[in-house]
Amino acid sequence: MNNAVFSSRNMTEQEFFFGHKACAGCGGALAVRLALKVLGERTFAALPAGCMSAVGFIYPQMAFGINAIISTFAGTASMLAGMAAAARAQGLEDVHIVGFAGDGGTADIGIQALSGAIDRGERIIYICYDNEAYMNTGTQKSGLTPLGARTTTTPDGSVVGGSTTKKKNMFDIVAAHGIDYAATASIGYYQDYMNKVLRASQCGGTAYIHVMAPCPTGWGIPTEHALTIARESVDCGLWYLAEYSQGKYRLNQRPETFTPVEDYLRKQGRFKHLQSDDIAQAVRDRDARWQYMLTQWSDA
Amino acid sequence: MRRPPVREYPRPNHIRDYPCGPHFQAGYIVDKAAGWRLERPVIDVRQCINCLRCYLACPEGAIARQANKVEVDLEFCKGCGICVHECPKDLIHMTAEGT
Amino acid sequence: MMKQQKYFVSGNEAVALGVQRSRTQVVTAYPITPQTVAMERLSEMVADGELRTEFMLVESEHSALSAAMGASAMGTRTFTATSSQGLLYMAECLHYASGGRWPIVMMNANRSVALPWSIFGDQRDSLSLLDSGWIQVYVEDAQEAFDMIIQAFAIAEDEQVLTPVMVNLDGFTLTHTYEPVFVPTQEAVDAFLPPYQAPVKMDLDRPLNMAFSSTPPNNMEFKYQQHQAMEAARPVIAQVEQAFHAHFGRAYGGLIDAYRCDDAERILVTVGTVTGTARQAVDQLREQGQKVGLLKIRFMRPFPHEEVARALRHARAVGVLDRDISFGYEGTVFTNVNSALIGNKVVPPALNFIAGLGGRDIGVEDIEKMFERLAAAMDGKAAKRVEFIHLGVATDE
Amino acid sequence: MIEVRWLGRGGQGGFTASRLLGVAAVLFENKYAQAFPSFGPERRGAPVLGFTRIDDQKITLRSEIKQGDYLVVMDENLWSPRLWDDLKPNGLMLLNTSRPERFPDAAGDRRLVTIDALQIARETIGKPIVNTAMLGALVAVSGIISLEAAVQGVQKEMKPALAKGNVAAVTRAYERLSR
Repeated sequence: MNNAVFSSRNMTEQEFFFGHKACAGCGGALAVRLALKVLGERTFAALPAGCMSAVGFIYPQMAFGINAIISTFAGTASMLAGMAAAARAQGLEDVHIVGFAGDGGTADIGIQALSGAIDRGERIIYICYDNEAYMNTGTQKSGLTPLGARTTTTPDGSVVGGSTTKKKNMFDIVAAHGIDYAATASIGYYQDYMNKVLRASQCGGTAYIHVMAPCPTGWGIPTEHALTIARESVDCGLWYLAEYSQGKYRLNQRPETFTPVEDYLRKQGRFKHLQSDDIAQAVRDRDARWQYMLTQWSDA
Repeated sequence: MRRPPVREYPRPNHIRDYPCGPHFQAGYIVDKAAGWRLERPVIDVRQCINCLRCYLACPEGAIARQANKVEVDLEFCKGCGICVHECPKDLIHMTAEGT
Repeated sequence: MMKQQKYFVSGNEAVALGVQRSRTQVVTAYPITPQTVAMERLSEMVADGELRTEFMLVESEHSALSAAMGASAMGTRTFTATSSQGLLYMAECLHYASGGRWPIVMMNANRSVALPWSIFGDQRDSLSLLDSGWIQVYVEDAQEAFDMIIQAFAIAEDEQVLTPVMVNLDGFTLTHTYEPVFVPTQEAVDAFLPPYQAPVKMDLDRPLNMAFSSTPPNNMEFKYQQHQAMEAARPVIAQVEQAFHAHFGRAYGGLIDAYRCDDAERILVTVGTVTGTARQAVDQLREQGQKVGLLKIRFMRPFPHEEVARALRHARAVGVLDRDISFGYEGTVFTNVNSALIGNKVVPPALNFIAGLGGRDIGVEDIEKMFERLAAAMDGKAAKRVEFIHLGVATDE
Repeated sequence: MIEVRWLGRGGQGGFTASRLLGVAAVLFENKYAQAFPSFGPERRGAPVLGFTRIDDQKITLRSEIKQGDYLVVMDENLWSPRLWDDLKPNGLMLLNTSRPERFPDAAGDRRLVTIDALQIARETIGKPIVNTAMLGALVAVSGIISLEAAVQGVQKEMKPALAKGNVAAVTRAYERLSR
């Protein structure tokens, strides 16, 4: 597995995602900004309907300093593939074709196009910035909303409290395609994230990065805690940093001990209503996942 | 820091003044974000070790990298306060606007 | 005149040849009956090295047009093809592509729309998407299909137009029917259709943000531009045809094709391949001394309202044959024709014949029946405004 | 205008024969032609139809061919008396059978001609694919196009290895019915 490390000291000073209208403290905006700083100016980006397109392309304010386009909601990966084909047809070399789609745009409406693009081995980088709900429309449940999370479509009611489904496992889904490179990341561990964007750009095929990118507005946290909560999700073991390439998995961090899941959940308005047995369930699910990763990923 | 300049946007008078379809110059910035802020970060640059964490962590790209220090671009800082928690030396604190 | 080679090919194959001769740079493909053969032939051309294109086998029609938009936005000549359910599945992308002003050319094999399921021909798929901002042309035979693929690129890529073009071929009656097609040499087509030089594209030297959103103060202007582009297409269509005629010796009449209309008392309006059958019916009735004529509408968008009114202004009765029905009203072609007539203060009695839905055959005898109805209407006899022709059973009407 | 209906089973090459006739007429006789299959899904073994129209002027008609001037029946198991209705008055039916005695040779003004195309196919192609033999037979009984054009059509559409036997099938069937 490629161990390339991105040097933040030598990175371009140029900002390629600037002047956007994202909420203060937006994890997704940071994911886009940093990825573009890694990829540089010979980059073509596509973003479907979602927060980052909604805040980046409001005429006449154009927040992308590189070539960028809003794709159809369902068609991020296919539009990227078309762009890659056009680049080949025109003999454009040394360019990056990158997509930034949210959790709904990736795991729900866009999964068909993503699957097709991976299947064809398109030379594209697909980055899912996961804030665990449809935030652009005001926090509705997506396929990546975790169990118990309160959203506007999974309210904390008197009978049902929060999301009744678990988070879909996009990393495993993508890896199961035999993709050239896949990684999970957290915007809280931004050096690791940037390294992964670099490796994605060097993998020579299809790359997928799933970056946890908290939304202070939707999660019910102070804006200043967007990155600390992102780190805590990794530290408590509910999220993990991993890579997949050439059939092999690697865990980038294996905490000796996890920080308490309850502390992580209690800091967020969306989990305020959880009872102790809900939290116990979250801990059991975490342990099962880690058991799986540590035993099934023999090379982890 | 190389960020796009803030430009005037002359309001079109004629249909020809619009671009042909929804395409426009990349990085064309007409609005600043300063008005979004209730608090602004203040960096004690004298003790700054130039680790660049605040620079990296800013969702706005509103912290400029200098030779041996960092500087907040208050025209685009939204005052989120993320940088406060990224500074390993606790050299950044938020202060209310207008003070 | 350029040398042209005679082929004996189906409508689908004629389209594939047109795509090849147009030096299309990116083709996106997803199979659906009865479009499939076009994509199979293109695949064979790629496999045999006869077509140099980025050929993408995508996972859905939505993706086919999404990928085509990405490719077109990067400035490449781009083609895709679909039919029926597939066209409806990509409906979102149709509006998107026209709004993005991307000159994509797409073949649509006109096919009925479920339910009931039917793979057979009618025009309810594309006519239900008249408002999607695409130029829509309907062709009559395989030669016109080949010619219009090449012309479609020239029209779509014109700087005044920059609007995608849908070339409609009736499913099976055209897509699967073999007939003679004259195919000019590559050099001859190159001379007519130079490589696409996109006036607006994602470019490393002058990067763009494309497909942006606009707030109410700035949105309607872009829609006005789309309308103007469609209006600008009218003269461009004529110019492109003129140039095509000069190069290859074939012309189709522009937006419409009036057949034996000059002194006609009764005129039938048709769209697509049924025009050919109607030509034969008109010839037969003319031999009997009946003053009948035929008006083929080639472009449904931009709609030839002036041309239609002019062609029909002396008719004493007008019939519109629709392979479509907008339930609860009438056929969409009929609505458009009536609007053109009234707008130009031409108001003959007008009847709507709904025929050929779901692949129902339309024979010469059916056309003759329509002219009989028009004779009665011309004589002031009461007639059904909207009539289903050739229903297989009795009804209570 | 001459209209031909080809009746066979999916996989027997009935539509190919209808197309070969069109190719020959258009490319080697300077006529106009139209060839189309029975529309719909193709299923191996199911009865299928192919159609050819040939004329000296451009053909615009696109309706079904309900009755043909010729009806080519490629498989005797598909024969039934109802098939006479698929022929125009004075039309001619061409039937592939090795047992001509089992079939009537006319119904009113409509006639039946038989040929053992299966035997010819086995001798020439080495496979029980009768479409080109039936094409040769049709050319012989109808004179719609010349034998030379039919042969050229087969040579144009088939790879050389395949064309050889099929040209022989066309020619042998033609000769058998021209005698």
